[in-house]
Amino acid sequence: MTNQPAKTETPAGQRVLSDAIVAEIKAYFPRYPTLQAVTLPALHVVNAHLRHVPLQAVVEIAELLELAPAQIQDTLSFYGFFKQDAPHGETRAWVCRSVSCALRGGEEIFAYMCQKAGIEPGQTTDDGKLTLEFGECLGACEFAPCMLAGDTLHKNLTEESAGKFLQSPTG
Amino acid sequence: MLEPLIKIAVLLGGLMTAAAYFVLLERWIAAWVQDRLGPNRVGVPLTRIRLFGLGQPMADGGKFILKEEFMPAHVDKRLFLLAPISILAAALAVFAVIPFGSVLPASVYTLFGQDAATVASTEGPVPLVVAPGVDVGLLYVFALSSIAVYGVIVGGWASNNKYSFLGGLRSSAQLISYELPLGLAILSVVLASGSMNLDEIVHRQADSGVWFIFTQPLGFVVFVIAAFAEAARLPFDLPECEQELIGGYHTEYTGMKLLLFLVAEFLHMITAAFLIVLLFLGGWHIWGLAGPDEQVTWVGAVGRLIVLHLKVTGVIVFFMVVRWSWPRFRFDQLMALAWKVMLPLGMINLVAVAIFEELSLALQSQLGGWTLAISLLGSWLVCLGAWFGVAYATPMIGDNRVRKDIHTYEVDPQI
Amino acid sequence: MAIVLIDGQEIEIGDDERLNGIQVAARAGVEVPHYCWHPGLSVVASCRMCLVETGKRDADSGEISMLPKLVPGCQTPARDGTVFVTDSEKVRQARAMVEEDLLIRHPVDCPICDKAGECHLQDYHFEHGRPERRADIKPFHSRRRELGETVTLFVDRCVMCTRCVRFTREVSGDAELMVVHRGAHEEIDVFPGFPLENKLSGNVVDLCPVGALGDLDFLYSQRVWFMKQHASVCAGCSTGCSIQVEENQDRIHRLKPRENPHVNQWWMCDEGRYGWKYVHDNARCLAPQQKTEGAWQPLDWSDAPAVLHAALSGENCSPENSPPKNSNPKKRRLAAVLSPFLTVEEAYLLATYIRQYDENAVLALGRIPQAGADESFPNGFTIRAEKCPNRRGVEMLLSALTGDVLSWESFLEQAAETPFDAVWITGGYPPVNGNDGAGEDVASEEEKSLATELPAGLASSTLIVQDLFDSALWRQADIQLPSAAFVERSGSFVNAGNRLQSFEWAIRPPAGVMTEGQLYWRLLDRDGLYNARRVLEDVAREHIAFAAASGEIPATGRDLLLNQLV
Amino acid sequence: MQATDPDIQWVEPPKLGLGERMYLPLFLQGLTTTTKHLVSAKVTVSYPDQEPEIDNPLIYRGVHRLNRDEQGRVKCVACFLCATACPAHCIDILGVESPWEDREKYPESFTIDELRCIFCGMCEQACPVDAIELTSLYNLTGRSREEMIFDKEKLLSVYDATKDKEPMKSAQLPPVTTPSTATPSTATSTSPTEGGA
Repeated sequence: MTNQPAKTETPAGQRVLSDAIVAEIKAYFPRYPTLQAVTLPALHVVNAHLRHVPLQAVVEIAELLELAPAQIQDTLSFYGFFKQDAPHGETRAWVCRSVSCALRGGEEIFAYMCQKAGIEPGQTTDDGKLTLEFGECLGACEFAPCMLAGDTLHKNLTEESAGKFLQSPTG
Repeated sequence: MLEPLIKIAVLLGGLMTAAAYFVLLERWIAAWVQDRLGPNRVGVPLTRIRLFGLGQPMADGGKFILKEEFMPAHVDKRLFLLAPISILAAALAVFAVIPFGSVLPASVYTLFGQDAATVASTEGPVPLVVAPGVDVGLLYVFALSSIAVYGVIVGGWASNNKYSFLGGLRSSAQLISYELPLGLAILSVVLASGSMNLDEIVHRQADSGVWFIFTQPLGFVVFVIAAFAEAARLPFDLPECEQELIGGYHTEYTGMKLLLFLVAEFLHMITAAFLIVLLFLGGWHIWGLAGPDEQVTWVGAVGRLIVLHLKVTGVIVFFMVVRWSWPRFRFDQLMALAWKVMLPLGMINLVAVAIFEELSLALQSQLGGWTLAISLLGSWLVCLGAWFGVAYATPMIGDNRVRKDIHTYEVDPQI
Repeated sequence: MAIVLIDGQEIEIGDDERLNGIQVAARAGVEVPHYCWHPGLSVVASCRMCLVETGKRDADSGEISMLPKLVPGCQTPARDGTVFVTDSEKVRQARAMVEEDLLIRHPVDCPICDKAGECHLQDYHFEHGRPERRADIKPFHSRRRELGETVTLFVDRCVMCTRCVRFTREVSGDAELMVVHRGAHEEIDVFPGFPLENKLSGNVVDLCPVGALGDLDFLYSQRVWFMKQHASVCAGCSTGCSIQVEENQDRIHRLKPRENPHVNQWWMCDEGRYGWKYVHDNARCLAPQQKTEGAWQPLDWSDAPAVLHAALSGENCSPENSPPKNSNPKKRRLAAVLSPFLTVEEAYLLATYIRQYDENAVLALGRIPQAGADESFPNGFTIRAEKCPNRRGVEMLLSALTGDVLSWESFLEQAAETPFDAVWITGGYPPVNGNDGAGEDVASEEEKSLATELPAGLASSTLIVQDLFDSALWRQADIQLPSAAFVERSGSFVNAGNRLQSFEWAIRPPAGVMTEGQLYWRLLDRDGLYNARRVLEDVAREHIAFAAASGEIPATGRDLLLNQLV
Repeated sequence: MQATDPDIQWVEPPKLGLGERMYLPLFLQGLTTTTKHLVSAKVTVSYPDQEPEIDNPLIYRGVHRLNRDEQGRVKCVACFLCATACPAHCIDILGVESPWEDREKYPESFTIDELRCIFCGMCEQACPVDAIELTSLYNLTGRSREEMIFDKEKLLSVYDATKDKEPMKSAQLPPVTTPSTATPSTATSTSPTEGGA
C-alpha cells in the first residue's frame, strides 16, 4: 500500500553524464536568461547521447541547473518523447495513427510491422536496432500512411516498403 | 363505652384498607383508560397465585414501610415530622361524624321483623357513626378539613424547597378559595333540611324520597366541583402536580411519612365522596329502604350499608375516571373558576333554594302535590339559566401578557 | 481611491493595494470559491473554480462594458472601474461544471477521508455543485503513497490545484514535489529518492483544499468535527507562530498555523507542529511535593501558600492562619529565576510575590535553550535557534523591574559567591531528550548536564522548583511544584520581534497540576480566578516598556515597540 | 426575560365559545373518551408469560450488530458517522489504518454503551457501508454496567447469531471497487438517485 521513498546519495562513480554531455549542456547556458530555461535543451542533449533520460541523469541535470530533480522530472514527464526505463533502439520510428493515416491503413501497417519485428508497440527489438511507436499526426497527411524514423519521413507506406525498412532500419 | 371503640376500630381499619385498595383501583382505572392491564401480578406472597393483583396494596405498603426513612439535612425537622401526622389525623378525625351506614338493630333477633322485646327495650338501634347525634356535624367536617391545609403548608414550609413551598402556597390559596362555593352549596342543603346533623340530612332525603340532587341540581354541581378542588384531585391537583412541582409539598418525603400523606389524600377523596353521597345522593337511601331507624331490620340495615358504600364507591370511581378525562387547570384559570363562576353560582343557588323553600311552604296548601313538581322544574330551570348566564357573562381573560395601559412595576430581568 | 464594483456593490480600495478579484470580493462579503489560489503562493489560475464575469466601467460616461468570456478571479487585478459579477447564471453554471468535472474522478470516500468536514470539495459542491449527479460514479478507494516521513498522498483524491508543489518551490524552497505526466494523467509525486522532508513539510497538508495530502501524525486519529479550535501561540521557538490548537476532551490532536502577517504568515514549522507531544507525556510531574526531614511528602495545593510562606520567610505559620504579608523579619536573601517559558503575566506575578518578602530579591532570567542556528526560508519564514517563546518578554520585564537582565549563568555565579536563603526556579522546558518531530536530539550539552547534576551555589538554599519534567534541579528541590504546558496556560508571549501575543488556555492541565498563573494569583491573594487580561493591564500601566499592551490585544498580537523611541 | 422582549412570540389565545365556557360539553367529551377506553381491548403484552410478536424484524430497533463482509471481516470502515449521528453519544470508535489491501481504515475498537443507547436507529441510517444494524433482539439484559458495554467482538457475535434469521438489510450493496474498475461505466444505467451506494 505504501512505498516509502528512501533518500539515496548519488555515488560519484555511477554518474551517467559524461563530461562531453555536461559540456554540451553548459554550452546552452549563455543562450538563455535563466538556468531553468536550459531544462529542455539539456534533456534533448542527454536523450541524444543516451537514447533515454534515466532518473540518475535527471538528478545530474538538476545539479547542473541548480534545480531540484523534481522540477526536471516535472517537465520531462510531460513529454512522451523522453523514455526513462530503457534506451530506445538505434532507430526510433513513429507510425502515424491520426485520421488521414488511419483511414489509409496506418494501423494495419503498424500491426504488420510489429508482427514482423516480433515486438509489441512501444518496444525495442532484441538487437537494439529499432523501436516502434505510435505517433500522432506527423503533418504529412498527403503521404498517408506515413512514418517518421529518426529524422526521415517514410511516405505512402505499404507492406512492401515497410518490410524493406524493417530489414535495414535507419533514421 | 365499648361501642364507640369498636366503631372506631372498624372505621380505622376499614378506612386504611379502603385507602390501600383505592390505590389499586386508581391504578387499575388509570391502566384501563390507557388500554393497559394494570397491576395484576401480585397475589398471595410466595405462591404463583396472582388473584388479579389483589396483593398489590400489601406489597406497596410493605415497600413504603421498608423504605429508608430519609430526612434531608435542610428541613425543619419538627415541622417536617408534624406535617404528615397532622394531615392524617385531621383526615381521620373527620370520620367521627360521618355516618358510614344507617343504623344496626338493637337486638340480634330482629332479623326480618320487629319483636315485642326489642320495641319494649330502652336501648335504641345502634347508629353507624362514631359520634352520633352531633348537631353541628357539617360544621365539624368543615373545621377539620380546613385543618388539613395546615399539614400541606407546614409540609411545604418544612421541606425548605421552593417547589414544596410553592405547592403549599397553591394549596392554601386553592382550599380557601373553594371553601366559599363549598360552604354556599352546603348552606343551601342545610337550609333545605333544617339541620347540620349529617344523619338528619340523610333522613330528610330518605323520608321525602327526593334527594337533594333533584331539588338543588346547581348546588350539587357547585358542591362536586368544589369537593374535587378541596380533595386536590385532578383537574385541580395544583398543590402536587408532578409535572410542574415534582410532587409539590411532599417532594422531600419518603417512606412512611410519604405514605401518611398519600393515605390522607385518599381519605380526603373518600370524605368528599361520602359528603357528596350524604348531602345530595340520599346517603343510604334507595327507594324501598326508607323508614324510621327504630324499625330497621338486619336485612334493611345491611342493605342500607351496601347501598351507601356502593354509592360512595361509584362517586370515587367517577373521581378516578375524571382524572384522565380532563387536563389540569392553569392556576389563574383555577382561581377564575372559583371566584368568577363557582361563587356566583353558589349564591344564585342559595337564593333560589331559599325562595323555593319559602314558596313551597306557602303554596303547599293550595297546590298540594304539584308543589314538588313545580319546585323541581323551577330548580332545574334556575340551574340551567344560572349556568348559561354565568358562562356567558364571566369575563374570561386568557391573555396574560403585560398590558401597556396598566402601570406595572419594573421587574429585574435577571429574575 | 480606486472604486471596484462587485455584484453592483461599490468597494473602495487603496491606490497602492494590489488585489485580485477574489480578495476584493471578500471585502464586499462575497465569497468566490477557489482551489488553486492561495494568498501566500503564486497565481496559476488552473482550477477554474473562481471564474467570474468581469468588465470595465468607463470613468466618464459610467457605461459598463463586460468581457464576453469568464475570467479567473484570482488572476484578474482589481483597478479603478473594474467590475466583477460573481453571482450570474453563467458563473454559477461554470462553477457547477468545474465541480462536476472534479467529482467524476474523485473517489468520494469521504467517510474515511480525514479532510471530510473541512474539505473545500465538499463545501463547494454543497454550495455550488449540481444538485443531482449525471455520471454513474461509484465510490472507490484512492491509491495512496507516502511522500515523506510526515505526509502521505491519496492520489485519486487530488484536484491538481498544485498548491503543495508551489509551496515547496516558493516557500520552503526545496521543491521536492512535482506534477508528473502533466495532462490527463497528471499526479502529484516526489522524485524517487528525494522524499518530502523539509522543515515546513506539514504545511502542504493545511494547504491541500481536499483530502489528498494527509498528515501521518494526525491520520485517522480524530474526525475534524469533533475537535474544538483554540487560538494560541506556539512555544517551540522565539518566533512565536500564531497557531490554532485543535483538541477534543482535553487531548490535543493537532496544531495548525493561524494567519498572522506579522509573524508567521500562513505557515508553521514541523518542529512546532509536532512538538506538542510532551504535553501528554506520562512522565510529566503531576503532584506538588515537599521535602520534610529528607523524605518527600505530598503537598496539598490548599496548604501551598502557608508552606511557601514558611520557605520564603523562614518562619512557620499554621495553614489555618493566612500568612501575614510582607513579613520577613529575618531579612533573608531571596531570588527568583523567571523561565523564558513563563508568560509575561506569570513572570510579573511571581516577581511581585517574591518581592513581597524581599524587596531586593534577585530576579534572573532562566536558562535559554538553544539549538543550532536560526533558519530562514525563501519567503522570510524563520525558525529560531532560541527554543523558548518568551525570552523577550521576561527580559523586558526584568529590565523594567531591576534595571538590567541577569542571565542564568551570571545568576549561578552570584549564587556560588554568596548563597541565597531561598531560590524559586521556574521551568516549563520540554523534556531534555525530546525530539523535534524529525527524530533529532535537540538537547544541548548544557541541558544534558543540568539533567544530571545540580549547579554549585544552589545546594545550600531552600529550593522551590516548578517544572514540567524531572531534572536534577527538580530532584534536589525542597518544594516541587508541577508546571503547566503552554497550551494549558493563559497569558502573553513576546516574540523575538517584540510582538506581544495573548492567548487563552486550550486544554485543562492534567489532574493535580495548577497552572503558574493560578498559583501566583492565589499566592497574591487576588480575588476570583486567574485573569491574565487584568494582570497584563497592570503590567502595561506600571511599566512603560509594556505600555502598548493596554487595551484589547488583537488576534495577531501587538508590537511593543510601537510608538516608542528605541 | 422580560415580557417586552422582542424574542417573545405572543400567541393569541383561542376565543372561547359559549359551549367551551360552560365546560359541560367538553367535560362529557372527555368522559366519553375515557369511558370508551376503560372497557376497550387492552394492548399490554405480559412479557415473560407471553412473547411479543415482532411484525417486521427489518425495522425493529433492538440490540446492535456489526456486520461482516464476504471475507468475514468487520464491515465497518471507522468513518465515525454513527458516532456523529448518535444523540446519546454511546458509540466509541478507535479508527486505525487497516491491515488489508482493499481497505484504508478500520475500527481497532468499536464499543457501544447499550445502557446509554436510546435505540433511535440513527447510527444505522448514518452508516455509509451498512456495517451497523439494529436487530430484532429485544431482551437485552446484563448483570453489570461493564457487561452492557458491547465491544467489537460482542457486536460481531450478535451478527453471527442473527445473520440467518435476519439477512443484512442491504445484501445487494455493490462491492467496493478498486480504482482500475472505477471508471464510470459507459451507460447512465442507474438513475441519479440510486447511483453509488
